Amino acid sequence: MGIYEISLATLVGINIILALGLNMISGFCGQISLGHAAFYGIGAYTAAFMAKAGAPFPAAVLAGMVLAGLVGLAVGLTSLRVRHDFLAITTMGVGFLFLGVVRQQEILGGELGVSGIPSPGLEKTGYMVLVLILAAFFTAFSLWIKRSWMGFAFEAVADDEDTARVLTVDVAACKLTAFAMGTAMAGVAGGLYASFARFIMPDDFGFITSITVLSMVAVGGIGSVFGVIISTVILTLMPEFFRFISDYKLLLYGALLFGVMRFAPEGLAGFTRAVRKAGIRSAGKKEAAG
Amino acid sequence: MMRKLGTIVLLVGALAFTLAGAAAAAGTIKIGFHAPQTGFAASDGKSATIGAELAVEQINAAGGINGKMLELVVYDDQAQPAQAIPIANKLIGQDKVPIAVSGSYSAPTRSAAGVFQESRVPYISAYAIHPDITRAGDYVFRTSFLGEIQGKAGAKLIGELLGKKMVVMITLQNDFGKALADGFKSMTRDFGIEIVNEYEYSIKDRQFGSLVAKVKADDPEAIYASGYYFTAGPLVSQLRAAGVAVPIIGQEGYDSQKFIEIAGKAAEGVIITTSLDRDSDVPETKNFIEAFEKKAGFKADMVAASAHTAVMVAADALKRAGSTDSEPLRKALAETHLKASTGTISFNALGEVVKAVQNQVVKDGNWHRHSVIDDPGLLAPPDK
Amino acid sequence: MLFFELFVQGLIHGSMYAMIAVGLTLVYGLLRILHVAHAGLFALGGYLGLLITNATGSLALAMITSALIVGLGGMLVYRLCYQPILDRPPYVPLIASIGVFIAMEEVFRLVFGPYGLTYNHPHLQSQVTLLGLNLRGAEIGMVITAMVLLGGLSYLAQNTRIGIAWRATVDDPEIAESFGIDAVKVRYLNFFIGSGLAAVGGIFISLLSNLVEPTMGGVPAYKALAIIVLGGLGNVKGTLVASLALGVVEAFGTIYIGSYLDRDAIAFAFLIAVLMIRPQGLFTGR
Amino acid sequence: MKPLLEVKNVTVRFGGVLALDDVSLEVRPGEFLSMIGPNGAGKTTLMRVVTGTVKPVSARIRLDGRDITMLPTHQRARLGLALTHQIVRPFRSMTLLDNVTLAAGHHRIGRVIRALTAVDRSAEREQARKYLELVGIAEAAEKSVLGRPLGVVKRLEVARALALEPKVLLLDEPLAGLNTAEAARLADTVAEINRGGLTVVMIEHNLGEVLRVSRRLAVLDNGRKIADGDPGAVMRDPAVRAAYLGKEYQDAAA
Repeated sequence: MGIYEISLATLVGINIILALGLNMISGFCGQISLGHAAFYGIGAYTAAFMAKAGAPFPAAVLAGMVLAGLVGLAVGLTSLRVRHDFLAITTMGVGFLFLGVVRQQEILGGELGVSGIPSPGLEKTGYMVLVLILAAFFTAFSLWIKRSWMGFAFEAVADDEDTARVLTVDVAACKLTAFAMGTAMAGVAGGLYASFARFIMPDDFGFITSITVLSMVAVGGIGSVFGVIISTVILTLMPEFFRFISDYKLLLYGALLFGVMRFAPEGLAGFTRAVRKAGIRSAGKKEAAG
Repeated sequence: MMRKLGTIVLLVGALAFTLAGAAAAAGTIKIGFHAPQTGFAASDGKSATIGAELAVEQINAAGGINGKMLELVVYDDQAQPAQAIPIANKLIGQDKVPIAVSGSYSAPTRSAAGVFQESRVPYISAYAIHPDITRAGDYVFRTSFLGEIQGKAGAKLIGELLGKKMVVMITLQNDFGKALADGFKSMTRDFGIEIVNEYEYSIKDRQFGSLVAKVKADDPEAIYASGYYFTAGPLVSQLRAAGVAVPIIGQEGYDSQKFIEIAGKAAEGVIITTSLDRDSDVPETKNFIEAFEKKAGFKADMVAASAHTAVMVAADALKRAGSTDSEPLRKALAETHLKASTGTISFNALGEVVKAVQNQVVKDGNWHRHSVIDDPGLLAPPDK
Repeated sequence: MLFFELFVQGLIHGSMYAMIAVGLTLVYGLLRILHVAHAGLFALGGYLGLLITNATGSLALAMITSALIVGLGGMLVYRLCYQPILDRPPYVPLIASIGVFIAMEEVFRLVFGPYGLTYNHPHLQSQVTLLGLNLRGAEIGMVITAMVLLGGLSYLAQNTRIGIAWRATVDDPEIAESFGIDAVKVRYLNFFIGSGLAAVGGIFISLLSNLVEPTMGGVPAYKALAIIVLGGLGNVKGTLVASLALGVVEAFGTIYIGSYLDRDAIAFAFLIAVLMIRPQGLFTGR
Repeated sequence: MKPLLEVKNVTVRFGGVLALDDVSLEVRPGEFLSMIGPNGAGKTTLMRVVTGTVKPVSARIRLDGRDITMLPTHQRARLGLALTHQIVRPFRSMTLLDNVTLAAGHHRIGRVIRALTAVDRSAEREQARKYLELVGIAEAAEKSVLGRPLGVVKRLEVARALALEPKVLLLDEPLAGLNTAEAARLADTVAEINRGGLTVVMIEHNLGEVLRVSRRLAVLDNGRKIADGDPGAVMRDPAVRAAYLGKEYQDAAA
């Protein structure tokens, strides 16, 4: 594996953690967020400053996770007040607010960002392995949550909040838990990114990043852990696949987003489900014929 | 299903083709290059790429580097750090370039700089202004001014050359604008400038109604406004339309024929601090301006000239080092003394360039020389 | 005086927002879709307006033609992009719409180049002095056009058969249909009018900055969403008020608190504050 | 006997309209109370005040001696109030079985940490299957809710409510939309459950079934309770007959 592949694999791992975090909020619990990048940013900035202040790498990432989760919890409170499209726009506003604040705070590096973030103390390969292990851990965590009773309650909230309430589900607690866990994961991803890039700037965590993450979740199939992972891998590597048609790659990206939503609105997960079903049906037919 | 398979075959084929192409060019020396060719910064990326390509063509036409032809390996980074990092790794790990040039903005350049430093591959930033880029290490160089230096030059231009003291600052909210503003403010006392007010605007703004109204009420003697041609064009024309007639001073971000096109008559008299002198007698600069217009079909700008210069500097180092090995190349770069399209390039201990600032003014719809600031004390970049 | 001038500038900026946001809120009212690609149509309007003006020298012709073409374009976007996925959860058309928007921006860049285009008629940048303020012709033109078009629209909605059919469909599509109103026709009309308005808005904006760029839809793409939420999704009157209010808030905000928060952050801080007090936006109902 | 559910002085206003005007109601353990009244009388609104989804101007609600007036909906549900909706609201993304399993797991989703750490659903699934059997739709257990006929979904709502193991079962028009045979069967099932000791409050328009299965009858009209008591006595009440029933009663009697 060359350093190019290593850097890509590291980036893929970070994006998987980021996307699975949003999948927790939007996929499992049905709360569409257009401001996920803000929590990615909070994690990155926290970890960066902690590391620069001399904190060991794990402590820095952990601090990023905790702070992102706490702010996420606070933002989750807005989801108790506004719903659906209103929530989507409110979270988008949170993203812009985060950016606006960071931009203007010289103490946070302002427009110039934060550079000179210390190395995590691992070789490139070692760091990639660490990131991938963490990505695997959060994959397992996501699968666990989905199977747990909390995940079951999330599903109910995503489907119909009012009915969920009548069935004893504490909707507020569910939403807050989902926001806290999902944003904490974004915080971890941010911390890992800060140590990977070793330089961060406000624009790394802007609206476009939020949209990119939401696209990863939606293209994969909202709520499907493996679908989201596959689409994250594809969308992260896509610019690399299409280097040879550099001029058209963003056009292709837009067309892909549109195409998947138009022709496979349940994303890759829904698509494979449909294919499998069709396969079973045709197999059944063959049996019947034979 | 068949159709899907077809797509995959096509993709693999294309990939193989690209790899084969790379192998065939083994007898050449590669220079890595990344610039934003898609996305919001695509216009600067395009100018930079054409400028860099022009440099390679000129060198190859003159016989290449010690007999070997140059090859520019170009990647699109969309001005995003998350893309610049894999690109840097790809240039190093897969394309095995001995040296690379950034034709991109600060964020991707600063992120990539760390990667090049770590792998000990010399890296030249063509026009990114972030102060920390060269601080990535001794393998990173910059052939353009730091934002701060240009800000200081702007203060000298206003306070000393123009003799204006009451200044309103209009600052672009990004690293470029902030660095300029910092440099400008650090020199106000030296040149007796009083800052009446400072306003900030976003790179996305094109309508400046309220800001213009306030500046008009402030009634300054001069305006120091940072921006790029696409923000400065509307800003200047709106200031003039509102009846603000005082001198407007800009920087290299304005430096494009497009600025004059957008602002029209309002552009007349605007002065900027930049590095490309349109009325230069230096053959390197004159030659570049002509050759660029011939190749691109539009007039040269600062970005194009900077990318051209950076590639020329890289080629010069390759020639003097006589090798593509990392250490000799770095040493050759550090000892650069080259006349290029944006001036005479030499580096200080940090890898920052030391050269004169060209002040250009808009006259009759074109950029022309206004004055030159060549004050080594004022323009000295930090050396650590 | 300065206060008054800032206020006027805010209203000018707000009327620009209004021309973009009204089309968006019309779409939302009818289909519950956050139509991001609307900003792409806005930019398309800017491009067509500039190309036609530069080719023929007539701004009026450019406005009418580009409003018609972009109106048809809006209908096409509805037919190809939204109609097949209307029954899906709201994020599906949202992402599809973002995809279309990105693709449109890229097509503009590939076709017209990344540098942007400018008008070749300097007389379009004329100036007027009114109430002691220096204003540009295009600014006054934009405010008047916005008032005429939006006023005309609300007159049509109140007083014509098709307008009443449209309002009925917005209120309750099923009941409207049972009264023999063709909901599909109403939707097409909706997209036609909304997109046409955006095109006119796009032309005025590009006149004001004398610049049409591939990314000119970038700001309206998200800012207009904030406005229609602020106005109470789907509420046309609310959207007008929200547009003007946001224009004024930004005009003062960028001057007096611009060094603490940027323009976007000011706008969204205002939005979040309003939503926490009134979760349905400034105006409720449709 | 002490009342199990005590509803006192409920007044609700929607905008300017008085939807409920000082209505009080007591339900004793084991009762089967039916509530009738014309559309718009305020029956559903009263139910919603009880479950906490409608905010009253004034009200006092006690469940099993405990004041629940200020509690949010989910906590009332945990204390033993189960409601089926007049317009069915199943979780459309789930199977029938999952709909009921979630309700059967009500004791598991109360605490965040416990809900996060527990994954085993087998016991709840078993229970859920029993409730589906009880209402007679077990054969469709693994199917998605989408595309099930209304009769099945109506019974699903009842099964889901039962799975909450409530103290009081509130049914909002459970028989509406069912054919005669289905309605009679579901009414029988509810009556049987009631005989097993569960307190039932049912809003229903199907007067024939109401009179057949319920043991107490309350009548709401125009936001006010106009009668309450033994079904026979209520139906003979001249006020009820005059104000509301008249024709309909005769139809039902015929």
